[in-house]
Amino acid sequence: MEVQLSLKTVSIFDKKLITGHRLLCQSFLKTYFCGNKTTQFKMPDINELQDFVTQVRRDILRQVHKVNSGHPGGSLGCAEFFSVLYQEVMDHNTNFDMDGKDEDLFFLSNGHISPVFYSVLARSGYFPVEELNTFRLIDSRLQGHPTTHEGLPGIRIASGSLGQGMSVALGAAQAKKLNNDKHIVYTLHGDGELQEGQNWEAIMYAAGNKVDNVISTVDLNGQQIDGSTETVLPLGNLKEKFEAFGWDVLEIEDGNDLKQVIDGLKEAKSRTGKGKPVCILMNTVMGNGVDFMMHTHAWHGKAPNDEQLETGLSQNPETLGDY
Amino acid sequence: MEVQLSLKTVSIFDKKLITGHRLLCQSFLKTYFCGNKTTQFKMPDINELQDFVTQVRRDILRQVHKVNSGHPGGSLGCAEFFSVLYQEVMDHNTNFDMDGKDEDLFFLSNGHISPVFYSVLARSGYFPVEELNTFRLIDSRLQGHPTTHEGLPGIRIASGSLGQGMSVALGAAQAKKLNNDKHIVYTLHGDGELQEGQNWEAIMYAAGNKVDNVISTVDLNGQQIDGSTETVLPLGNLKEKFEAFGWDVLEIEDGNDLKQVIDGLKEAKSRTGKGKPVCILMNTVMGNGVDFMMHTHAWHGKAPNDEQLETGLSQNPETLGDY
Amino acid sequence: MKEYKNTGSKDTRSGFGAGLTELGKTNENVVALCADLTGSLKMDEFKENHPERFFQVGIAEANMIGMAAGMTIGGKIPFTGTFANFSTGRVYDQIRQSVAYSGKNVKICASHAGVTLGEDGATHQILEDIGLMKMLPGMTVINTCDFNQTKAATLAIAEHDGPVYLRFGRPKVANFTPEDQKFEIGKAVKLYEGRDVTIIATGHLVWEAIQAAVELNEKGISAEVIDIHTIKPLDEEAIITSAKKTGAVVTAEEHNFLGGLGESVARTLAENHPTPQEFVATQDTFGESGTPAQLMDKYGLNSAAIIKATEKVLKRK
Amino acid sequence: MKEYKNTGSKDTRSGFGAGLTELGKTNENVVALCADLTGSLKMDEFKENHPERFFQVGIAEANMIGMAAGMTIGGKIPFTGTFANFSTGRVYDQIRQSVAYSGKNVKICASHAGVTLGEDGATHQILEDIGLMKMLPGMTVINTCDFNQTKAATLAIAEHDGPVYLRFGRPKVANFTPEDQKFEIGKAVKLYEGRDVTIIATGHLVWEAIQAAVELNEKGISAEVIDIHTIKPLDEEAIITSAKKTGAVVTAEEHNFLGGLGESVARTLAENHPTPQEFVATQDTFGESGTPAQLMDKYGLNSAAIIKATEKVLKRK
Ligand SMILES: Cc1ncc(C[n+]2csc(CCOP(=O)(O)OP(=O)(O)O)c2C)c(N)n1
Ligand SMILES: Cc1ncc(C[n+]2csc(CCOP(=O)(O)OP(=O)(O)O)c2C)c(N)n1
Ligand SMILES: [Mg+2]
Ligand SMILES: [Mg+2]
Repeated sequence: MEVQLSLKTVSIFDKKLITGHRLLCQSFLKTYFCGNKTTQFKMPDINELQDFVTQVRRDILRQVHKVNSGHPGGSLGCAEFFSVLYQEVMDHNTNFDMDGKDEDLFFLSNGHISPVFYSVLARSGYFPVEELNTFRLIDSRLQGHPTTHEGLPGIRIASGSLGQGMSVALGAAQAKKLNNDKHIVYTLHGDGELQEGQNWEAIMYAAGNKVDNVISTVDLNGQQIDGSTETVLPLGNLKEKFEAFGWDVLEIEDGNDLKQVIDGLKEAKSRTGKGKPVCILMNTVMGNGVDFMMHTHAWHGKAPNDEQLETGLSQNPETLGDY
Repeated sequence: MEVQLSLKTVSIFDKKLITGHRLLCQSFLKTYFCGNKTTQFKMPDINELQDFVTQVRRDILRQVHKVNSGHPGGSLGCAEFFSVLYQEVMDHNTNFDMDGKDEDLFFLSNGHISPVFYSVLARSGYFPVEELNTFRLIDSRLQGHPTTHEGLPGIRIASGSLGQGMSVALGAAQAKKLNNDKHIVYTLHGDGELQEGQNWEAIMYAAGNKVDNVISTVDLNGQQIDGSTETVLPLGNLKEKFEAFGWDVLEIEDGNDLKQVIDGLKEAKSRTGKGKPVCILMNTVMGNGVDFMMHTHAWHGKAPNDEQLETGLSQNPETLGDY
Repeated sequence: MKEYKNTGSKDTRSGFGAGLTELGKTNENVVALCADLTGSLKMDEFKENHPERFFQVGIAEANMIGMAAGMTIGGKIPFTGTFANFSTGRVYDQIRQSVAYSGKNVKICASHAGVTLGEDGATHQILEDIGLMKMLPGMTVINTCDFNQTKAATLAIAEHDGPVYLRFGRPKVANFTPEDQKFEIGKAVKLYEGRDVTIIATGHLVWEAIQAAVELNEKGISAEVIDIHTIKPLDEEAIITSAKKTGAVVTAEEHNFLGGLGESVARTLAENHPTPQEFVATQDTFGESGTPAQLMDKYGLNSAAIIKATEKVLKRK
Repeated sequence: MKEYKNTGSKDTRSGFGAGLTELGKTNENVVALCADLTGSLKMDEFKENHPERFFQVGIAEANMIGMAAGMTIGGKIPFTGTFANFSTGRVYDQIRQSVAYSGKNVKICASHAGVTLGEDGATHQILEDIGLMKMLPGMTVINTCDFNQTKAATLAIAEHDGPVYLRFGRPKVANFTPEDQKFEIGKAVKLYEGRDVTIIATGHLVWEAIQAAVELNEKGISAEVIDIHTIKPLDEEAIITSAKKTGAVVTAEEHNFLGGLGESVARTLAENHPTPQEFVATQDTFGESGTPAQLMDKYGLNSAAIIKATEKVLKRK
């Protein structure tokens, strides 16, 4: 069994992590050797990953509940994606360096789903999980939307104002090519976010300039603030759109199924370097994993009250240890 | 023979026009009755129209030459389009009223081709053709890019900063629907201009909201400032793009062939009101009608010198009388 | 000293919503456009009452501004609604060309201005929008201070022919201006007569200025307080007259001290009657996450800051 | 009186082009991005010398700014080039979030600023870009006056770590600053010592200020002339010191008098040493088509206007 590669980014030598990752570390110490950097992935342990995802969901709910503010819906729907990306797919370095040379990069364009980003970054070893307690508080590094401004490790660009992330990623991808760095640049975008025209500028640029070291994933949850994307402004057939714009498109039918996400990202990776930027259309359920939050835009940007939190947490029992 | 409808927008009762339109008026007085407003078009006299186009080309060259500034290339390529639109297709009123109720409207998004717009507006009766002499001069109503700011009849929005015209047209089209006004809103866009993301916001909106009283034409001349669109930023397959975005797309194979332009616009008109916005992809030759200006981006925004002007004019002999 | 009573805290954006609802009933030319923030902008009621006059444009602010400009052609009076950052910085060139330079009768209505937007943080907290909009020729720029004034302003701008930027906010704040007020664009409102210092405040800072004036009064300092809801056209006469009388000015705004109301006042006085002035405003920093109250406090946007600035400027007289 | 000699008229944008060409050779981290205006921006030479470091993004300025921000990740120093309007107003929110707030080392280089853009007219003649950029925390704002200074500034900003807005223009103007100058960001350059009035000019107005000072000298008026190439960070000390000495200030810029250099100076003085000030600038109007010279004349942006303003401010001392 290839064990080296799972949960690879958590360094047990990082003292700050020990407390927060007690359970996590215990669990993988049993099975794994923790390397700091690796390049391939094989046979991840789905149960381990599922535990990770469940804990991430708890983190999302607790962050948002504590400050009665933030965006649980989109965050929950993308818990699997972030977990797979940081735990299984990306070749990245938790010893954070802004330039990110010789590692894969990730840019979150739909910055409002910061709770899932913060949880996964913390639990991957970028900063102490306890810091999730400071989400959206004054003087915190965990701003409402991710930012470089407060020096939080793992963040390479501010986002929040929608539609800008793909352009940034393309710049980073072009810099990688200049640097002869073969690593990949990943991005995530909301589906509603694709209504912003800047995305289409970037989409056109990427194809026209063969930026084939980029994998952009669209969180197709069918929801945005004022309702479903269908009622607000229908996106139509996104596959056709991206293909008409010259991208290589693949779909993940269920972006809340870990195996599908892993396979989808693997497949996407195998399609890089072939002259076309790669797009993943990933169907997710907004609010996934918390029954009353699912399939509705109502929880896009609303925090649960105490009771709702309890319900949500009970549906997602503690696995790796709460912060 | 249906005579009523050709050159229909020139009112011979408008005194200001008499001088400038001497030849024009003479020519159509022979054959036509000049109505001020009409709604259908039938059997336009192609030779008359061709004379109109030739004169428009002269006007373009002379405007740009006089001030040694302006954009002849795109203007020349669109001479047929503008002539057909204002002379044959649009139901419009030269007695200019900003609101434009109960008439067709036209918005020029790629405002830099103002010379063709001004020439056709003037020769259609919106303002005295002599005023073409003031193109780009200080204190003129004929600004470098079309503007409402100086009160020039025929202009309903400023353009020049690219990419904004379709949005404006959609607003006007929605207003028409609110006003139960069945008229059509026409637009023109450069192909390079489509690199601006705002277009794609508008394109998505129009389909999603079934704005089917809009006909947007793209001037597919394959050129922009720094070179061909192919070398600057390839637009790929625009038909596929517009169709993927939910538009009804038709093509004019040769946008410098009057008959094709007439047929194309007629066909487009027949497709309005069917739940989809209509797009015309119109292939043109930049600099058309002036041999040394054709098929190159070099004349996008450069004026001919005296000698070049002579050559250009000699290739386009006076038909309706210079201003 | 006149007492200004808080008749019950309300958010200014609800004043906009109430005004828009009323306009929907009284002016059939009024149409509304929103970029996926209908609830936040309090436009739901208008939308429900007049679905045919409500245009949901999705997350595409540039298209929204262009469409609004186009709708004026055909006689509509479009009110666009989104957060202040996406109402201005995101679409500056669109406003510039299609609205301001084209002279279109568009009302750009912007909520969640300034740091009181709160927890979403700096990407959403624009502190430059007054400056952005005031530089556009022909643009009217209004920043209202409470629910009643925002409602009155919303009604008033529908009557005004020309582009308007109306700026308001997210949190509940004191509602203290008269319910039946007539809103005069470009006319400063004098809240207190005073001798020693002129406090010129706009938006959420007006209530803070009132509190400051009351406290200053107790300390024996007589402050003239001006509610300058219209930043453009600026009521220069009111400013000059008051500065001549008091000889010291404090401006207060929820905005960067660069480019906003403070600099407009400084420019007016430099041209007419140079006067010592202190600037209660953010000091060229981005905002951050936090509660509105915490942020007003941290960034020096409250009555305490106004009092400190007053004491400082008085020493400079 | 020191004589400033025009060593041959050149456009400031060519100074940028020359600087960029040099940077291409000396600093391999420098990359350049352009939005379909390579020739106008004088970036052709860089492009020819370093095709792999030149990025043609097409007519998509928002994408260009985002890409530039992204390229800094990976250690590049991106210089973006397009007209001033499309460099600022078109992409304000993109600069705000992806560059300024994110603290990225992007150099936004903008040609054709102001009315001297000429015949293209108002949609292209931004008169608000200094104001737009100065309001962004962390942004350095530079407006150079001639070819040599622009070239020197281009070299200097590559060494400065942080976002920069560099503004220059289209027409040929006098080239009079030293070829071998060291460009110090944030440091005002005193061109003339004077007693009666301080003329603070930027960009194309610096040469006009020199002409004005010479003429004023003949009339017996001693003008101190400051070339304030950096509007942010502003050399407040130089301004205050000079204003204290002369007691009268004229600011001169090819920009709206609202929001630009003039207001920054007024604010500085209001905070430190209130002084009568006159504003040579456009008076809150859009520009129009015309030759650069005609427009400078019509909009009061020349030495005659500076002299008039000086005479006016002297009466107010
Ligand atoms: C430019 C911009 N416009 C508007 C907003 C406000 N906003 C934040 S999230 C959101 C909806 C995003 O929808 P989607 O991308 O589908 O994300 P989801 O709701 O699915 O998480 C909007 C409109 C914003 N942040 N930025
Ligand atoms: C927003 C914006 N960016 C850049 C420009 C400068 N510009 C004017 S025309 C033009 C090229 C337009 O190409 P296209 O639309 O194909 O028109 P054509 O050259 O064919 O006439 C550019 C880049 C502009 N006017 N507006
Ligand atoms: Mg969504
Ligand atoms: Mg073209």
